[in-house]
Amino acid sequence: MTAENLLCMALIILLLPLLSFTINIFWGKRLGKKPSFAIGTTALGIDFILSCVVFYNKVFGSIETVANTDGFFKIFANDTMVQAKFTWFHVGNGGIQLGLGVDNLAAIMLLVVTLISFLVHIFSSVYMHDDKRFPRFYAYLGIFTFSMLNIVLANNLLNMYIGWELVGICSYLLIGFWYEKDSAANAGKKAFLTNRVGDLGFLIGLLMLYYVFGNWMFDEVFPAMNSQDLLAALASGEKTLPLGMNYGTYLTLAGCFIFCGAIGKSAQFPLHVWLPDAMEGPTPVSALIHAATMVAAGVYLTARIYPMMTATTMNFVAFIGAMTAFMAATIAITQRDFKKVLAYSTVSQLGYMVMALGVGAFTSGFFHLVTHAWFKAALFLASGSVIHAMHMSMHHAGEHHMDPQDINNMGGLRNNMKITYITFLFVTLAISGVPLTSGFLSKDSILAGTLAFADLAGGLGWLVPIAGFGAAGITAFYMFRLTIVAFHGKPKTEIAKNTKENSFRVVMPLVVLATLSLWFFYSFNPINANVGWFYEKVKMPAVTIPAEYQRPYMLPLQQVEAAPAEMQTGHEQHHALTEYEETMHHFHVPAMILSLLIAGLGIAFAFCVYQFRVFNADNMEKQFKKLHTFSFHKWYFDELYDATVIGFILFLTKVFSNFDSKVVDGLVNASAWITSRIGKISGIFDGVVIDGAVNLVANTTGALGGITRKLQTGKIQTVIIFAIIGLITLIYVFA
Amino acid sequence: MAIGLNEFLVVSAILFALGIFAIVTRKNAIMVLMGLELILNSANLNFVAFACFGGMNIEGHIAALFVMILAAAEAAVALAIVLNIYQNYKHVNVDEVDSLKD
Amino acid sequence: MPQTFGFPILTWITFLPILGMIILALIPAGKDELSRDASKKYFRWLTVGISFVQLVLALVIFGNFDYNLAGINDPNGFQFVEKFTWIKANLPMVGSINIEYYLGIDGISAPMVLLTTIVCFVASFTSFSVKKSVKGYMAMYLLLNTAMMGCFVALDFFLFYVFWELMLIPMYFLIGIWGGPRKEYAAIKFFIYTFVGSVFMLLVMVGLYFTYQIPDPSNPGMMMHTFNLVAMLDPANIVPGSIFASIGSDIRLIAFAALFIGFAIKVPIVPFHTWLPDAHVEAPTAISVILAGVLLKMGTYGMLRIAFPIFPEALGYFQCWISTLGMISIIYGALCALGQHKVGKRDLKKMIAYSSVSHMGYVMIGIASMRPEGITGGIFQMFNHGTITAMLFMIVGVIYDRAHTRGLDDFGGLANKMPIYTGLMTIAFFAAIGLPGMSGFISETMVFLGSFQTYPLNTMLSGLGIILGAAYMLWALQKVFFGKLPEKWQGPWDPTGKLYKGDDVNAIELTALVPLAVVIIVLGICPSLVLDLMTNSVNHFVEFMKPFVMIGGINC
Amino acid sequence: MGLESIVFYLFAVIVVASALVVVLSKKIMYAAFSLLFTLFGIAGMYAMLMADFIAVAQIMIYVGGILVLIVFGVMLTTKITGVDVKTGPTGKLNYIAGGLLAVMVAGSLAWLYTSNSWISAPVNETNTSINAVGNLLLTEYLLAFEVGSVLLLIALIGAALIARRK
Repeated sequence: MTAENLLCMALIILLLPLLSFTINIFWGKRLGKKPSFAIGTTALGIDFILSCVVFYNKVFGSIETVANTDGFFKIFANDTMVQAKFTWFHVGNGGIQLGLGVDNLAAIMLLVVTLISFLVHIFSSVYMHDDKRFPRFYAYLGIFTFSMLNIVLANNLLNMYIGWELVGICSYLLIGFWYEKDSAANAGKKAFLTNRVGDLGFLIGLLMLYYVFGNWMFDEVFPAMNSQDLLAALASGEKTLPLGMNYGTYLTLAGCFIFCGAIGKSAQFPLHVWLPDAMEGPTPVSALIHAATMVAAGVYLTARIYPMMTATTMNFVAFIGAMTAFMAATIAITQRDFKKVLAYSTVSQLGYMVMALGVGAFTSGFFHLVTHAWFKAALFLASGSVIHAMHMSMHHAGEHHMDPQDINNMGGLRNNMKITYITFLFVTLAISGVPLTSGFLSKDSILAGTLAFADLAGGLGWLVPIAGFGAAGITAFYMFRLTIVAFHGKPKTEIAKNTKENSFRVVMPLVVLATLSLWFFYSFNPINANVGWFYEKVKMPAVTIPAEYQRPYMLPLQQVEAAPAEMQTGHEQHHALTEYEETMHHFHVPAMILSLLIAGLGIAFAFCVYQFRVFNADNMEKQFKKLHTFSFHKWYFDELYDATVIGFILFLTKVFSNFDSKVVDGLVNASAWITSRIGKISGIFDGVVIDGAVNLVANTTGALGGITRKLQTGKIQTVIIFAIIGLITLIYVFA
Repeated sequence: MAIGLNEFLVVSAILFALGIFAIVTRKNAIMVLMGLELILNSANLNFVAFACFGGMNIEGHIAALFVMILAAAEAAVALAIVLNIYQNYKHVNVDEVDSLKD
Repeated sequence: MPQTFGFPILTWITFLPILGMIILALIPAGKDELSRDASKKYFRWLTVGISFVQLVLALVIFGNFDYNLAGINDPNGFQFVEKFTWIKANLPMVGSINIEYYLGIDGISAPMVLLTTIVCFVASFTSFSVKKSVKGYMAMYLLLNTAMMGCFVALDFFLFYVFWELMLIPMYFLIGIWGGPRKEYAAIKFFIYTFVGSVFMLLVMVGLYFTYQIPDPSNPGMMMHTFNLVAMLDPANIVPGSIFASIGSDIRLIAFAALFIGFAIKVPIVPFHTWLPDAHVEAPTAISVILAGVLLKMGTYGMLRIAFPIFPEALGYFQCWISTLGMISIIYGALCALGQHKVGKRDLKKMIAYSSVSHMGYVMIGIASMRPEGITGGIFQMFNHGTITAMLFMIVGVIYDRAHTRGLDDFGGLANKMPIYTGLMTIAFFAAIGLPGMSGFISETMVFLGSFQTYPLNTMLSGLGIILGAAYMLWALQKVFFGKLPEKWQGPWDPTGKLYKGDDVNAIELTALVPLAVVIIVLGICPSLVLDLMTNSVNHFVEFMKPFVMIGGINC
Repeated sequence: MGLESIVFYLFAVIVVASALVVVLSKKIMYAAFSLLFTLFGIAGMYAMLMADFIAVAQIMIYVGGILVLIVFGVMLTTKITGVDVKTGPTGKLNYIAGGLLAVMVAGSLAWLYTSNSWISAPVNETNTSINAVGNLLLTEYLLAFEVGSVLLLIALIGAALIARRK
């Protein structure tokens, strides 16, 4: 396939959902539910098929590297990325470029996004069937998919930023889709604003890069970071960096700032608070946006800026990820809302991915992104299926006050909803990291990566694997808690008892997604992913910053020995083994055994507590009262932020508004008042003193005027006579 | 004595004075108007005289022409006003039209 | 040779509204109910027609604009030039007065001309909601139109000043007669504030007049003083020993500061901004639209055209402060807008007025950076703020006309009652918070790009403005559209069905709103339509200012 | 005294005499008709001053236009039955005062005119001024010319409006 064809396809993939959005937003209401469903789903179906083609050709096929650098779109192609660029607009002597690029990462993400979006389109036709804004929902799904694909297909950071903001707004609209509910509208706002904080960091990172490189293209900025010209200019002081920073600090800061975007979007600590609230949105939305795709965009971004991450940036990323993974897992244990548990589990898993990228296990992190997308989407869709069934059952019973999402109202669902139960169970196994699932493969290699990192970095670095393994155990525990409480045992309410399995359009996506969580899609060896295609095709990109700013153990070992000729042939280029990779191999088996053990423990404990009641859950709750409340209240983050950040801002707005209306405006009014007072005083002075004098004169004149008055007859001729006399006088005076 | 600028100017001065005389002595509005025409003509005469002798050149002619235009406009409006006054007061004696007096 | 056009297009585009005003004055207002209604209709459509012809003329200018010419300090770089001697008199005491009728545009003014015509055109539809004394209103509206356009095309300081002052008169009456409950207060406040600024400007203008001289074209070999703004940019024209002659002297700094304050009041920059919320709240909708859409831009335009290039070294001296003031405006305006959350009467219009302060702050940090990105972004932000805020004010006008209240607490759940309206408002709000795909995104990003290179700390702090901006915009959106519809708006807006037939926006309002929405989105996708107009001029401007000011960035 | 002087004095006498009749005549019709002579006389003077176009314009506009208007005015405002076709009584005192004033004006103006030494340029004898006038009117004074024509139009409309019977 030629590069041009591939890019054309990518462009079509990008634009089809936009088309669906346009049709549905303008004509959806007139078309009705079925056509708008058909349009949206067809667009995504075609998208998915094209994505398959692109994926196959890019990842397994070969792309003719025909480059066309003449036209409006300038096409570049090499082994890693096929891309097109064009100048969006000119400014100064340069221009701002946009573009489209497909590499292996993007090709895999394309598949993930289009397939999940397609399945969610199908699923929603049942779930949203009774909603009066059905076409609007499909329109939003369309624009979201478009925006997400924008991020995926970006070959520069600006495109990513654009997509970033757009998915943010889509998320806002979809979370607040049922805006009649105040909680939904508030959750949407909270999500958007929290994301904006991260976006600001992203923006500042972009500005910092532009400052030095004047560009945002991956293939132009990253290589430039190590260019001799730049380094020489910086060393000689010919170029200076803002605030007198040195280059390493500057790169670290830029990386951290860009990563802030990921912190916001991927709900990392400390900006994770929006994601659980985002569950106010319709469940298909949660599956699509808040589990599989949009929240993973942060990880994707981190993967994209990998070449510019300094050692410090990576440590920062690793610790943030570890912290998030652990914290969210502990919160998930005690949540009662079906979707909230899943939400915190998402946060925790995202933390995993970020952590993986941070410790240097690039491929594992991205691998986990993909596997997690499948099983988390499946979990959410399954929860949607359960909630929908509960809703229907409530609808039949005429019950309206119960919370259909509270797991304490469920129980025993496995008898009524067999397919849902089986798929749910299977993906729960996957997320817990049980062998023969994709989750096992990815999680295992991440944990190996953290161990390797801790071994090489030492010291505090050991916190990372501890958090990772801890989170793994806890994940297994709460996922099985959820399964057992919701599906096993006896129905806790009448409603749960009367639930029914949903129709084909609901369960089909579940089955598809659950199937994708099997191991053999990624590697035929169920315990080692390293031999599968994924690890062969997705390689850690070459880090392009000067070596002194990188982790020493991440540098290629045989860098010195490698012959230049060899360096340029094919894949070998990036395959110079590093100390880190070797250590990771070392730790592969121990990590696997340890993770299996911990996951097994977690599962067993869950069964003990909730299935066989060996321990009484309520008693335990009482025993660990403080810990329980702490976890139940989500570590009091919301309260903390309300009290500090939000409280402070509201306080500031109050101060400023009062300052504005009282002080600034007060000064203006006071000066006006003073002026008018002065006017009045001078008026009085005028009245008494000056007028007095004037009146004196006036009275005198008045007397004289009485005489002259007779001359004033009101006739034109008299006027003229006087004028003439005046004229004559003037003549004699001046001539 | 050849005819020079001064002769024309004297004629113009006399015309001007006569115009003034008409304006200040006559009561009939139309007579006042005629006096006004005399004054304008005297001014025109000056313009043309200066054009010929004073180096005002052709611009003097243009000025005279514009004065004529104004005179025409003024005559039309003034006569209309006269007619209007006539309709209101049933006479055209200007010294009885004294609404300007306050 | 100055670039002229076969037809005095700038004169036409400027004075066409005056012609309209004369025609309007000739149409009788009507005696009985029926003829009054008929003539009101004539007045309105006449105004629309005049504004439309202006728009067409602006498009002709747009179509014939030569992108290669720069302008700024090069008299031959201006386009559509018209230049005549207007007043040339020898006065005792003062000496000779030479004022030229000098019109022309370059890349800095061309977007403003386009903006003025667009905003005036749509605002003429919004003016339909004025019921009181339509004839007088429309006459004032047209006069205002001329004055604004004149400001953007004048290249003679005196002429500029005349238009600048001329604009005050109709504005005063438009707010003072057709305004809200506190209209007199607002009108006088507006007038005095702006007038104080004008006085500063007048003093500097006179000083500048005596500082510059150019050869007198009618008297070869003689020199004459001049108000020509282009000539003032050439140091060769300075009269040695005159008041502003020595570059870098204190008096020049003071003059710059005075001129700057004069313009800053118009922008408005904190702390000269308090006329704005009052004027906006009290002004009728269409006038708010014009005020925010065009008038505020005259301040920043004046800086770019007059204050900065004439006193470049003074700009270099104050540059950091100007950027800081811009930053303060952004945050201060945003906080005050958000303050409508807690303090005051929670007036939607007031919130948008404060958001204007914040958004004009972006323009300030952009142009204070003196980077091509920053200045281009600043000018583009002027354009975008014009269209976006115009749309926001119209949107407030729509509900105010129906509900006769603008209190944020009085609404809720309008999304179901007025879906089209909600859609339009969503576009405007998202554009205001800088969503990609809308024009505001590009200008904000470019402002930041430029500003970061020169003043990174200010820029980072200004970034808080985009968070706060999103906060107040979304908060207002939620208050008005989401949640439940209050009891009192359950029924139709107008039970008699005479004024408003349906619940949603009517055709006239759509005609006003949709073009703006289209402009916002089209420029968001294809910004080069407007950016290309100014690229050359801005580059030239930066080149011109380079020796005097701080230009950040290491690859400039 | 050449022919030129004779012609000039002839015109001067005509102008002054008829103007006197205009201002002194009791009957308004007489006044109107003697104004005709004044205007003709002035036209003659224009011709002497080499302003042929102005002379013709004088005759056409004044005689053909303004004078006819005045005559119409006279006829419309006085009853045709003719009791009051007079200029109305004027007091002797008025005459004396007005006369004094007129003499003073004439005297002082004449003194002013003659006592100043005017810049004099050589008389350029051209056959006709029409070309020059026409050129100037349509180039340099085009705007004024157009404004003049608009003014006439407005005056016409305004006059019709004012004179219209209520």
